[in-house]
Amino acid sequence: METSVASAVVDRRANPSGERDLLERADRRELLRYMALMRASEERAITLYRQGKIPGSFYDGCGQEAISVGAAFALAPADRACILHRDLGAHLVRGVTPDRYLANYMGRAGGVTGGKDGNMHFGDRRLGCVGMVSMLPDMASVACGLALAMKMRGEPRVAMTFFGEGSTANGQWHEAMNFAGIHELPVVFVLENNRFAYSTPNELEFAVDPVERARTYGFVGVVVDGNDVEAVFRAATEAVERARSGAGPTLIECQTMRMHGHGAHDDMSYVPAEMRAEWARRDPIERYRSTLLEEHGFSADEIEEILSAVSDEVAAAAEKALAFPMPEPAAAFEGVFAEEFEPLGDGSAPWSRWAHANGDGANGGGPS
Amino acid sequence: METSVASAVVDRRANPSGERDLLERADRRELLRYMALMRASEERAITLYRQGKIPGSFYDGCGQEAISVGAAFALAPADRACILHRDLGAHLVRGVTPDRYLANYMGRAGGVTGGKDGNMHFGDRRLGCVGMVSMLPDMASVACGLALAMKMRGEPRVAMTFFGEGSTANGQWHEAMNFAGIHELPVVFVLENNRFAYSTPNELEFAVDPVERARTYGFVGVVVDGNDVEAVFRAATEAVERARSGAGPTLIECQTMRMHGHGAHDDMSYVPAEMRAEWARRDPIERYRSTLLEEHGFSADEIEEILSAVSDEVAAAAEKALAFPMPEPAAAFEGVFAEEFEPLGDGSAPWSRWAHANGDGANGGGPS
Amino acid sequence: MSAVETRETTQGQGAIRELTYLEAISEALREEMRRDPAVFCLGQDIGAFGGAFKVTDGFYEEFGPQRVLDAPLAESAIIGAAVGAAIEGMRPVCEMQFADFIACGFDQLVNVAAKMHYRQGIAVPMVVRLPSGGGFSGGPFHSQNPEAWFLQVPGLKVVAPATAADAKGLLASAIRDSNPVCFLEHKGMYRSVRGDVPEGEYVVPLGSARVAREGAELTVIAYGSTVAPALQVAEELGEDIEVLDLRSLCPLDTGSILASARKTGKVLVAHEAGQTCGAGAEVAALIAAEAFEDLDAPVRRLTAADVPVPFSPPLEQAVLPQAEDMKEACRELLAY
Amino acid sequence: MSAVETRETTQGQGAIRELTYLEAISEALREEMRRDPAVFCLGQDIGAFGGAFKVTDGFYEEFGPQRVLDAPLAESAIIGAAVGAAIEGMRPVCEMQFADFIACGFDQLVNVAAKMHYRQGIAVPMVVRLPSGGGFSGGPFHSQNPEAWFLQVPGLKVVAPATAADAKGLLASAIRDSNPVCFLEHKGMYRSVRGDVPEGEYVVPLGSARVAREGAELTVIAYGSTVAPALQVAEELGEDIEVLDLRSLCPLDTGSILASARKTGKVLVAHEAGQTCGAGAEVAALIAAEAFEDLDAPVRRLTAADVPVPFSPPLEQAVLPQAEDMKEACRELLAY
Ligand SMILES: Cc1ncc(C[n+]2csc(CCOP(=O)(O)OP(=O)(O)O)c2C)c(N)n1
Ligand SMILES: Cc1ncc(C[n+]2csc(CCOP(=O)(O)OP(=O)(O)O)c2C)c(N)n1
Ligand SMILES: [Mg+2]
Ligand SMILES: [Mg+2]
Repeated sequence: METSVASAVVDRRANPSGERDLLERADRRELLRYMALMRASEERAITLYRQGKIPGSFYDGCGQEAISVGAAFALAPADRACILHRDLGAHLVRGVTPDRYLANYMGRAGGVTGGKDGNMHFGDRRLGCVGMVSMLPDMASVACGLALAMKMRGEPRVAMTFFGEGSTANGQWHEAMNFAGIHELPVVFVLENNRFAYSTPNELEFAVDPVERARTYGFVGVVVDGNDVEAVFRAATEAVERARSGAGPTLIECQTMRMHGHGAHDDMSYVPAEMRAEWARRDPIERYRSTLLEEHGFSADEIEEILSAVSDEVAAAAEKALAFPMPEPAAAFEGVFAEEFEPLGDGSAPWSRWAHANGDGANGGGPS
Repeated sequence: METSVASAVVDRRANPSGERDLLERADRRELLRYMALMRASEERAITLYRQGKIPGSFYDGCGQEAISVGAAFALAPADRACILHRDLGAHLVRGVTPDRYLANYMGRAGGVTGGKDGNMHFGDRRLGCVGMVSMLPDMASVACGLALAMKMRGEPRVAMTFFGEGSTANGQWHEAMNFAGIHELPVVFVLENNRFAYSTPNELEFAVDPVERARTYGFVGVVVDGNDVEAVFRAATEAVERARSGAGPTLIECQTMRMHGHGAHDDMSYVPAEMRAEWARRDPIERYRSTLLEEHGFSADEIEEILSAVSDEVAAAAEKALAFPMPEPAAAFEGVFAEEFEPLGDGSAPWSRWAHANGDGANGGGPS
Repeated sequence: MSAVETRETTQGQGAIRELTYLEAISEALREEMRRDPAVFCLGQDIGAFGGAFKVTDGFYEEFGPQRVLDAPLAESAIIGAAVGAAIEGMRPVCEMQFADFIACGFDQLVNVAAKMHYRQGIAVPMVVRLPSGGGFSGGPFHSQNPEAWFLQVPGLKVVAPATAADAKGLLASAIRDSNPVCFLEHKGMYRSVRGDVPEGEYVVPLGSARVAREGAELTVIAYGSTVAPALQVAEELGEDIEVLDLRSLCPLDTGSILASARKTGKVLVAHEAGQTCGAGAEVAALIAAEAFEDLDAPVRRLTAADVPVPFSPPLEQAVLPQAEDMKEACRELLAY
Repeated sequence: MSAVETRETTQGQGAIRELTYLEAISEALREEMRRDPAVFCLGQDIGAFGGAFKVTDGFYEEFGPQRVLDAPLAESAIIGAAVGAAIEGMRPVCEMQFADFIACGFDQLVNVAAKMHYRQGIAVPMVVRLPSGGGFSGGPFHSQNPEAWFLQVPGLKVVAPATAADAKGLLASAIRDSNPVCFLEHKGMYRSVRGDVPEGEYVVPLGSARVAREGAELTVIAYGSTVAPALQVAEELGEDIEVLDLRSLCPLDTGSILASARKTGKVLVAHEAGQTCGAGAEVAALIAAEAFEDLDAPVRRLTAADVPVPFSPPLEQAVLPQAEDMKEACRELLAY
């Protein structure tokens, strides 16, 4: 093991995008676990929503787990992320625990925003994340700004952000892409084409697949199967390495499908039944489970153990979240202005590479 | 002549973009005349500016005359135009007289906006034009809206608008292009790449020439020599015919150079001398003058006569403009709100085609 | 309130039915589209889906995709295209999926649409529908009341109905107006507010406030979501309180405002939007300047706190003006 | 004014020189960039060209292209990138080529920058420089005073200096502040306003108004371009008029405002921006509510007319508040 690990490490350095394997067995375990954790956490949240314990509206990323998990898995601790509303997996990978996610949905004091904001409008600053705003895709320019700061200071760090295909119709998207291209910023744009923007199908959002535009902004655009977590991870790793090495941005289009309504209130009546059925067969978690069984020598028991550990974790998280108090009304009047500046903290980076990479600067050498 | 004209007309119908000649001798006269009229009017305006008769700032399109003249020359009376700040020629072609242009710059009651707005921020609604706003390139979406109305009503009419290459970096540009592509709107986008946005060179505006993007919005993008008035006219005619026939938008990039400062206050110190010299050799008016002499059998006298008529016209226009009174202060408080809706009028369409085309619906069959 | 509504609706021709605020908006829009082929809708998910709040439910089937246009996620293009279409003789009605998103089309609204007629004499007959307001844990981005931004912009008309009848009558007027009109429809009232609405042609002119309750001791000036609480508070206090529902913020019915202020000498201005530079600031400043001699107490304002609207219920309730706060403010003024 | 300036500048360390308003802004920016490597500028044509108004003239040579970043024609990207860079520890100073163009980056400013700390506890230390105001035939798109929009948005600080010393001191404070600050610099004052400014470190705290002239009979509350005319009018009338220069609109120095209003009992609020829901509405409403008992006359406002700022000189003069109008308003109030 030692040697193989060592050589694996070398391989990763030498040829991050090459044929040799970027992932160790433990990494694959984690990829499955994070996807399952996202699925289970969101399913638990839906139940809480149905029970009336979640105020406002509810959004999830069912069917898209491979994207946020696979992409975020490529990040180093000192990298930064602006995570969107279908991407709970990325929050989990960076270190947000399900209890704080559920608590945020319930508006509890223990939620990531302490009740100030709700549903997926959060990001844990102590984990290197800047929470999304609703206006889409405004975080794309913010990610460019994070990357600009890194570039100005000559830090080998990367900013990653996500957006849906519908958001690419917005001018904010264009301004961010164009700006990133001009300055060759170390930023990775993950485009989740889940076929719909709320009820609006691709053909009413754009005439040509937006990934085609990457080239016209001066950087690489790639398309991957968004339901294949390792494919997403490989594309993200290449993009992150490209950014870290100073070779500029990448736009990764992940082809997928939104398997739930836009929000819990949406019955998706506008989606053809065949389309749903076809994509159901491509469920990213089921697929990865088979991959692990068939190609990576995982046993059914091992996988069962992973999944049951996940459900135990989520059950405990729900208990914990429900135990959090609601915030004190007085808190509503605090925090409009900052008294002082405090830098973001670094996020978790579960990919085994970083364990091996300690101190070699691959964590970006940024604040940690 | 009659027959040749007749056949010419037939040719134009049959094959607008083909090898056969779209232009009659009189048209060529007009193309030269409008370019010269734009040049002379702007030179006169600069003098007025230097004399302190023009308040605020001053902008012109010196060196870009072939673009606004050549593009607008392709329009039918019922077509609509949103004309930008380098495009006096398009206003002249649509029927704005130089005295009203000069008066607008001087803030006189006789100016197109009656003093409400200044410099190039005007458009004569009675001539089918919607004047530009400063925010660039906002008129692109407005032109899409004009085109959308035409399409909804099934009218064979076209909207044309202009913008500089710098404006393509703005989100408004992207939203307009994307919207036009989705709905295949009858709109023609004329992109004037004059190498600079104020002092900012192309390489700081975008990483890839924006004309490349047309395809990614689902329509045609073409590049023409923006200092060749007939080349611009041919490209515009093709684009207008394409739009009129329901085949959607076109983005025409006209390669040119801004030969004066961004405004009269700008000495262009940021432009390399060789670059200026090189483009000076490509002056669109000088070039067309030689073309007419060498290829179209115009005599030197004839051209002199055209040009001296132009300077007489401008001299008279300046007199007239200077005779207009300043507006009454009371006018400042009028017109914030409209009492009733009034449709735009149609513009002049000096291209001989329209004289021949009367009643054949080629004028768009719109309100006239 | 119903008494007032009855007086209102007698202006209409058709029979009276009770509708929700949302049904009234829908009806006005549908009837205007039937009446005038130039009227069309433009917005995200308004077509086959019928809109995020179902205001255009069934429109796609009745009017087809051309007149119920599903727009891409691009507010500037929506407003800008509406401006162009309006200039060409159409009457676009844009829907912002939430009022908050007007910030994304702000430039087209304030610089292109609003200034068009003043600068060029070109009328821009368009309506921007703005589902606004909070109270249901919409959070900072789905609860905003942006009217004050518009009021600072000459050339925009701004209306904010508080009843189902006004929702119908004001939307009809807005669509027929020759100017850009910002139509604020409070999401919290969509289904909670119901009232008598006449069938068919029913128009409420822009620029006229409505005395929702007559009184002589104190005037509560409200609009949108604060009108119903004002009426309730007046009833509960059993005092001689007048409630003036502004309905239009621009044009502002300064005559009715000053008449009521002079009559009662005591005024509370109440709205859900934040306080600083809100509509209430303008109304209070107007009264303080023009009715100075007739005031028996300082003009008070009851508004949201100047913070983003938070998500969690206890926080949101602390921030948004509550009926109890209004009752307290009325008591203080009456006792002044 | 100079008397007051002298008092002001004695707070500074360095020697006193006379600078123009524009030179003072430039100096503050240059000194902050020298002091703190995290400070950088972002805007159109600010690099080699030195900016449309030459505020960053020579910066490119001193600090290089990285810290004096020529931005594309994309205000949303400018504000958005500044937000991101600020969060990563930089201190971006964005220049809008004209304040009017903030409408094009509005969403990033009001929804992303302003709400960031409240929602997530993430500080966004950035400045947006806004060359604002009219008076030189800039027309409807180069003359706007957009401060009221910002004042309706919790989370934005807003300052508008009226003197060269304050321009330097307030910009230094804005850059050192941990929040988004909208810095309104009036184009008409760039070269027309000069005054004593201390060399080196000179900081004027945000949120404190300045008594530009002491008086007991009437208070003229002004900021930005209306301060100098107010002082001039006070001199010309030879009356006991106090002039309060707000300097900061958010935080607003309500203490100084109310103290002065209570002292004189008569207040004129004057600004160049339009009247409806302007900063003057807020100040007037505040005084009417809090100083009611001490008022001897109605609080008056002198502002631009609620129309777009027209281009032609006679029209523009009719629309923008003039010193003569101010004199007249003061006379009326004194005689009240
Ligand atoms: C600027 C803006 N306009 C409108 C909305 C309302 N809205 C919320 S989600 C959504 C659809 C987004 O589609 P897409 O970008 O494909 O992301 P998805 O939800 O499919 O992951 C819309 C229109 C918004 N959030 N932002
Ligand atoms: C949204 C916006 N931001 C900034 C400006 C200020 N400005 C006026 S002209 C100009 C440069 C425009 O360059 P380009 O689009 O290439 O047109 P050109 O003047 O070169 O014809 C700029 C930045 C503006 N008009 N609009
Ligand atoms: Mg989508
Ligand atoms: Mg240019």
